[in-house]
Amino acid sequence: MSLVLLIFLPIIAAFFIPLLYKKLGQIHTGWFVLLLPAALFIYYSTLLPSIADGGSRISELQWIPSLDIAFIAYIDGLSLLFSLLITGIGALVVLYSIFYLDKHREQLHNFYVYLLMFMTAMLGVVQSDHLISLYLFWELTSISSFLLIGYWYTRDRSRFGALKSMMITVFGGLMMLGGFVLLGIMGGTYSIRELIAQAPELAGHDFFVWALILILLGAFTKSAQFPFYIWLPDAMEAPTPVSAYLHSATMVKAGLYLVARFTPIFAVSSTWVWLVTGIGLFTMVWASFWALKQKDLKGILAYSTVSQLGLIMSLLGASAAAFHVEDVIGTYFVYAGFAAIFHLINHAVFKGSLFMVAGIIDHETGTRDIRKLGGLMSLMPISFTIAMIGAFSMAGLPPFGGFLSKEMFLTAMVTLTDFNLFQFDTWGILFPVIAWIGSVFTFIYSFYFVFHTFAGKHKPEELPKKAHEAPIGMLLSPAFLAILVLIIFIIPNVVGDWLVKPAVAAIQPFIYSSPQEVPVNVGYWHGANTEFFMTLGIFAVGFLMFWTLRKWQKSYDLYPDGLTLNRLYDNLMFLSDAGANRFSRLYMTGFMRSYLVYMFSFVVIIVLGTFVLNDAFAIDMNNLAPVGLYEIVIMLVLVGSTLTILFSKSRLTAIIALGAVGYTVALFFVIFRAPDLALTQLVIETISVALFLLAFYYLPQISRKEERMRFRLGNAVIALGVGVTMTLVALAAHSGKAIPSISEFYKETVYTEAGGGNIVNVILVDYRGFDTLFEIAVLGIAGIGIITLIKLRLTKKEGQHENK
Amino acid sequence: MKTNDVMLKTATKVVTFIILMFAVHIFFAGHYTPGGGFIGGLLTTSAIVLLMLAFGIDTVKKILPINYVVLSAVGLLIAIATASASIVFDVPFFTHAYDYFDLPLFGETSLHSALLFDVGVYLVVVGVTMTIIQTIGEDE
Amino acid sequence: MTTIVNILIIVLISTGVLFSAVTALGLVRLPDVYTRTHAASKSSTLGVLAILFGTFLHFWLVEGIFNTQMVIAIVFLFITAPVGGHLIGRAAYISGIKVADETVRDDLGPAVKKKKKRFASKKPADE
Amino acid sequence: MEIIMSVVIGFLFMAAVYLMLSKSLIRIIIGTGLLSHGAHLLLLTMGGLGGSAPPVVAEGVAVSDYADPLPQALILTAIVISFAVTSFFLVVAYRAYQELGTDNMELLKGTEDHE
Amino acid sequence: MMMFYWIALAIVSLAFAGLLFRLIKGPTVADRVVALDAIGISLVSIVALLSLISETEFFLEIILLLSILSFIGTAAFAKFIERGEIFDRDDNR
Amino acid sequence: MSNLLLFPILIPLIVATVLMLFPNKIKMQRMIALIGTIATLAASFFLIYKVFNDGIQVVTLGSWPAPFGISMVSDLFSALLVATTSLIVLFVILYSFPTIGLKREQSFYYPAVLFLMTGVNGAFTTGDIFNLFVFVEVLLMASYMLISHGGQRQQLRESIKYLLVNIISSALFVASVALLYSVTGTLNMADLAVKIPQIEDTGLLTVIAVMFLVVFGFKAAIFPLYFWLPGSYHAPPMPILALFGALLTKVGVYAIMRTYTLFFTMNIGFTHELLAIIAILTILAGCVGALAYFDVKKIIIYNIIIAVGVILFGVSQMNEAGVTGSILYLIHDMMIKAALFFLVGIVAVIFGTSNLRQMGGLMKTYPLLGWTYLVAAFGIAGIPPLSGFPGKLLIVQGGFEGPQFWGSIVILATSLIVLLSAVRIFIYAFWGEPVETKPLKKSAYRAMLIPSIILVAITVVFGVGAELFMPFIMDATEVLLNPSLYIEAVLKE
Repeated sequence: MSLVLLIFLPIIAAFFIPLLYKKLGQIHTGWFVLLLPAALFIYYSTLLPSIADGGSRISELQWIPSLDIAFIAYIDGLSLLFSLLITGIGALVVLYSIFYLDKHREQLHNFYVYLLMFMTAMLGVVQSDHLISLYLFWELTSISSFLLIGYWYTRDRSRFGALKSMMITVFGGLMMLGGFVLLGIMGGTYSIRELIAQAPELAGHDFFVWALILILLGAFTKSAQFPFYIWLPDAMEAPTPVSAYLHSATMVKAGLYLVARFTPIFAVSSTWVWLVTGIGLFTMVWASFWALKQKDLKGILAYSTVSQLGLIMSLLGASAAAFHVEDVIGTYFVYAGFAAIFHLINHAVFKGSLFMVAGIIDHETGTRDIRKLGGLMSLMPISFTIAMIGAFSMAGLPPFGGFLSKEMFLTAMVTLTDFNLFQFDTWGILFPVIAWIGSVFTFIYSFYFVFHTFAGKHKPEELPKKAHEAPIGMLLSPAFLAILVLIIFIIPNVVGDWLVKPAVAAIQPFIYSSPQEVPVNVGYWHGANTEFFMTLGIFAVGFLMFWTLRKWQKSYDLYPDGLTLNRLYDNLMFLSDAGANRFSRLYMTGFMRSYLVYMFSFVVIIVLGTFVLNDAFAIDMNNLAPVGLYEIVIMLVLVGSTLTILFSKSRLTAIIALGAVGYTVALFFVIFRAPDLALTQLVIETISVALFLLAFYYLPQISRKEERMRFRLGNAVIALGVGVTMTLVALAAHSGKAIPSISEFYKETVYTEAGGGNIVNVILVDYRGFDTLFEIAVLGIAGIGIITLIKLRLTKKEGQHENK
Repeated sequence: MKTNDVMLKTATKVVTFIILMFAVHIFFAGHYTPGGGFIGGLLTTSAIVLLMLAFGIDTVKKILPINYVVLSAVGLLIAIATASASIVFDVPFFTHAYDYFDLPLFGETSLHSALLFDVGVYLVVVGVTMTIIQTIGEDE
Repeated sequence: MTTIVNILIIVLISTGVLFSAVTALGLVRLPDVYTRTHAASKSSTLGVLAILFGTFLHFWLVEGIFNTQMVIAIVFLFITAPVGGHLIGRAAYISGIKVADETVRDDLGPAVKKKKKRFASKKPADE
Repeated sequence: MEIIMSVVIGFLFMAAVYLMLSKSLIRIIIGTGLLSHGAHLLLLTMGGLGGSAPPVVAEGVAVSDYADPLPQALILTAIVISFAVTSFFLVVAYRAYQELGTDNMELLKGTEDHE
Repeated sequence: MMMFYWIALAIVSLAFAGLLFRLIKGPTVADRVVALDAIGISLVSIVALLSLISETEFFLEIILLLSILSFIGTAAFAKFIERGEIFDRDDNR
Repeated sequence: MSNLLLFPILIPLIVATVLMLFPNKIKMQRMIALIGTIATLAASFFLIYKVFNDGIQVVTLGSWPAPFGISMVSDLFSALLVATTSLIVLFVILYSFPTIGLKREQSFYYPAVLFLMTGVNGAFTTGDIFNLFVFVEVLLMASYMLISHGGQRQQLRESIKYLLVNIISSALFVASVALLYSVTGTLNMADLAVKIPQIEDTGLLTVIAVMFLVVFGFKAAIFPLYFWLPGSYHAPPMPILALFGALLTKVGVYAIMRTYTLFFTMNIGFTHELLAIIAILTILAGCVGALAYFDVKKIIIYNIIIAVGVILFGVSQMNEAGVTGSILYLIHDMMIKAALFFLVGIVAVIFGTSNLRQMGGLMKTYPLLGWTYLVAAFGIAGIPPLSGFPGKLLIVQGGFEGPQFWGSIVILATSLIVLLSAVRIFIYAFWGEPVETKPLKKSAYRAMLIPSIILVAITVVFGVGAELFMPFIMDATEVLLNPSLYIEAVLKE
């Protein structure tokens, strides 16, 4: 079975959803949808044994072979892990949504179509070996996320959040595309595997750092790293199943996946290590700090997600640093990669369950505002248990899965300083410190989430609904995940061998050639080392601060609103419409003269500039036709009549003077031996003058009093510029005659081959008769155009766009 | 106010005739001496304009009940048809044919398909310029 | 033969040029539009006819080209030039351009006034 | 002669641009007329002004003596086209004056939001 | 002989300039039209002299054309001055 | 069949002329116009087939040898554009039936559209620089007529500006042709390509090249010559706007692409860098406008300007990726712009306004319209696998490979703004609280929607099935990058 087709399976299935919804409306559509991720999950599970042995699967579907663009599905340890997460959690989320979303009130078909679209997108991202198809799926995740966040599109917040998330993630995606293209140019291929194979050569390329930064921008925006995380809290406007799925377990992990996938290519660069580790850690501490300001349950979870993503990101950075360490096996360094993946799994599991609980609370009490909640422990005991398991795992407490990965995280951060790499010996000390602070806050917000909701005093009067435990169906999925948290703690090495190690081997191929070589064995006790005391410190300080939370939580309000990144985004958006509008109005005045001023100035500047820069000036005094006195006189007449136009105040005078100019031009034609032109010019000039008179009978006299001196002076300067430019160019062009004209041919053949005597006329009707044909077409159009103008006068109402 | 231009009207009668003769002459002469369809057409127009000047637009319309749009369309079609004849013979578009004939009375004369094309040009020019002048003249 | 012809041409063209110069002088110097019309239509017509005739003779007798168009042009100008002058003069008068102060007689004035009055009184009936 | 003509052409372009920058619509249209005169003369000048005979086949004229016929044919085409355009422009201006009651370009701005 | 044509041309051109002065100066529209009429006619002379000088008969068409146009132009202007419109219409006026 | 390549020009010309004969018979007008357009489309497809199989088609009119007669040249680039044009005109005509209004239909509307098509197809096909001018005038004259068609106040006001700008550019066009003729003594493009390299002093030619850039730039609406466009395009009714938006600026773009690849290649370091800078500025200027206005028409109109910049940037790089990308993007943009204007036109009819702030909630009542619009919006932003993507990808690649690295980054970043502007319409018009709408007859709605959907579907096929078109596009690129093919085809005797 082709793996590529499997990727597309959900989106193909999505086409049938509206049909099912219509035909079998009495059954919740979710039940049909559920089959798909479940089946996929089972299928991908069957691949586990071979992948865990270090095998891989590949399948290819051509898209645009001419441009070397194809869909290549490549499954190795990393891809498979993500695929399992996507389909597994996807199945649970669909199950949850069946009870969460009412089949009568909601437009379920839309919801499931988006969800399936997203599933395809996500599978595509993690399985694509081809950069371009990776980008394709990447954008598809942004789009489906946009649609899902905007699912309740009549709400302002939903639309705002949808747009915000799309803007930021698509921006990252576009930058990432730039990076991909650069990689493609450098390596001559878009295949990730082939790029990894030639990673050492790439490092020397000029574009290398550019590609690195651009790709990281993609990863950071998607994974909500500082300073791009701001879209994630607003994305919580989506229905909760979506938040659980997209904004905690899968989509935001796409950025992590990307960093992990590209580690083999970019690990060479210290920039990569610094950026990924640094931004990751900073994000972790920053978001965990701000999580405590949140009042919305999902808001807290959103910030916690950001923080956890930062944690994993920093671990990935550290695992890239391993590239620079000799004999890495045997050092603690190997923990970084393992911890990253391990924590990623843990996070997906516990955060999924927490979101679902948050959704249950919302569903059953009608609010997510933590200030109104409290004391639900006795009313919703099962939910409480699930929430507690998830939160403790997040806080890093034993006996939950999170504890294990958290420990390894601290180990990795502490050991980073052991190596003399990239000045880690001087600045590196910051890493464990920041990590520690972040962990303390993580501890606090985990408790904050659980205990401020379930413990304390119950305030039924503030709740829109009477609180009670959720139906069993809705509890099914979170309970399953909570149990999984426990299981992971019990059998960490099984998880490690089957899931984590293959993935680690894919991230660090420069160390391991097969998953079995990953020398990590997860233990519960490492002895009383630095990490141990750090953990104890976290618990102690964290508990103390949580106890006093109500006292110092208010101090968050002191932080000025104007300095937040959210405000920055709002300002940017404001700038993009109102600001752009104001800016645009500065020059889009609607006044033709200003436009002409810009245009003519541009023409003068650019043509004269080119003229000067390319040294094009020339005057050739040879080959000139003789100057007769007579020509001078006519020229003076021409100039005189033109000046008359310029200074006349009467419109009739101006028209007559224009006629005079036309006639002198005709006289020039006579002098320069162009009888046909002279004839035509004369008649046309006469008719034009007549038309001027006809059309302008009703027009008022030219009044010039409103044209101020400055106005006129400005015009004169520009006009002079155009005149000078034309003169200079004409002089140079005349002097630059380099090649004899083709018109010799006409002179020689006109009588013998074209059977005519008047060369101009023969050119017009024969040699270049095609011109003439369309020239009379122009005349014809002008004719019908003028008739239409005069005869067809629609009122405003008739001009509306519809036939009555 | 209405004035009657006896002088103008009388002169016009003679002059229009002269102009039309001249127009026809210049049209036919075009291939060998200055002139051609354009100028011929424009001169014809001026003759008609002169008539309008002298006798008023409605009178002229009665004398020459021509739909000028149709006239220009016909002219355009003639021009296209002349040029397109070559498509039938599968030679490049616009290939003209001509030959010298010994006609009685005229002596050696060349018959040229370009002349037919020029007829098209002539008609279009007359049609369009008259369309323009008439529609504007008729309007308010 | 050629000499005689040339002399004839010179005489004709000289006359024409002279008249043209007079026309210009008249147009520049004369006081009002009516007198200027006078100069323009009479002398310039004569001037141009002479020049054209000279040119015609040159082409006919010296170069051997009998150009009918020249003949037609001469006839044409002969007919139209005075009509043009007349039209302008009349138009100027009717549109109300004042005659020069030196003018002693104005016969057309009362007639025009009368006609205008009639027109003005008739106008409302039309609408 | 070509040098002088170049100057004249520049002058025509200058006058045309000056007129087109003014506010009165009729001056603008006149400006476009001057502009096309300038362009046509430029075309003529660029063909060379040297020919001593019009490009009409005549006995006893050497081929090199004919003025360059090609620019003349091009100008003829251009003249007719600019005539068509100018007359259309005139009518548009005429109608615009009828509908909008002004020929002042400043009053013909139109708001950017469009009514 | 050529010399003579040139001199003649010079004088006519001078006259032409004089007419132009009137065209520019005005003061009334009618003055300008008179000047224009005269200019048209002196243009005819100029073209005639020019074709004598350049010894081709191909400009002779222009002479007739110019006379035609100058007549039509004059007539049109005259009507314009007189009535403010060029073509008479049977109805409403 | 040596004259085959003229059919897409002659058929609409003849049909338009015939339609001039009986303006009042609407049924006949519609039918003949439709048949004529379909015939043109068929001819242009056949032309592509012929060019693809037999190489560049050339006919030098009047059986004269090449530089002396006018050569019409159909390589794949021009044949593809001709076909796209014919396709768009077909859809515009279909879309016009329910929207344009009976009075307009009686006033030479269809002839004008067909004349416009004649001009555009001719401009794409001609191999002679002055003939290009003539065809440009044909299409301009038709566009003058269409922009003022109906004579409403705004139309008249904007027509004046439109006319003025184009008259200026036409005069400059003639002037530039004059200068070029003076230097090279020829007008035939292939001949120019032969003669220009023979001239040692490139300074003057560079100036002329820049002048041509300005001339075509007026038409293509490059920075800072685009000012006339937003106002003018806002005035006419939607089908005309779609026609303009899809075709007119593209003629300028085509002309720049043709001249700058075929013969103005003597000083690439200067001219093409200038072109790249201008292209980027054009994109930025377009972006400001696209964001600045809450008017559905305006937003799409400014997107035209952005697209022009993107295409020209690709050409300025003069490498295979860049030029291929430009061709792809050009064709994509023509179709997607027409489609977007159609869709936006329906929205405007439903709400009775084009002001975005007075819209909302259309998703509930017109879901199909909403989805179609969204697909088109993503298409314009270059989201894969829709039609804008392959072109944009290649242009970006071309930029990275070429001298203007930063340009590609700008193009990528501005894609976001394009997306924002297009999605903004979706969010405001289709999402949000429903507002009151104008009653719209179901049949009329369907008559408007169906052509729009089909056109959007075609763009989707163009993107997803890009491989189907790639052989043609590659061939087109090859001719552009390798002018000797073009020259040999034209001057083969």
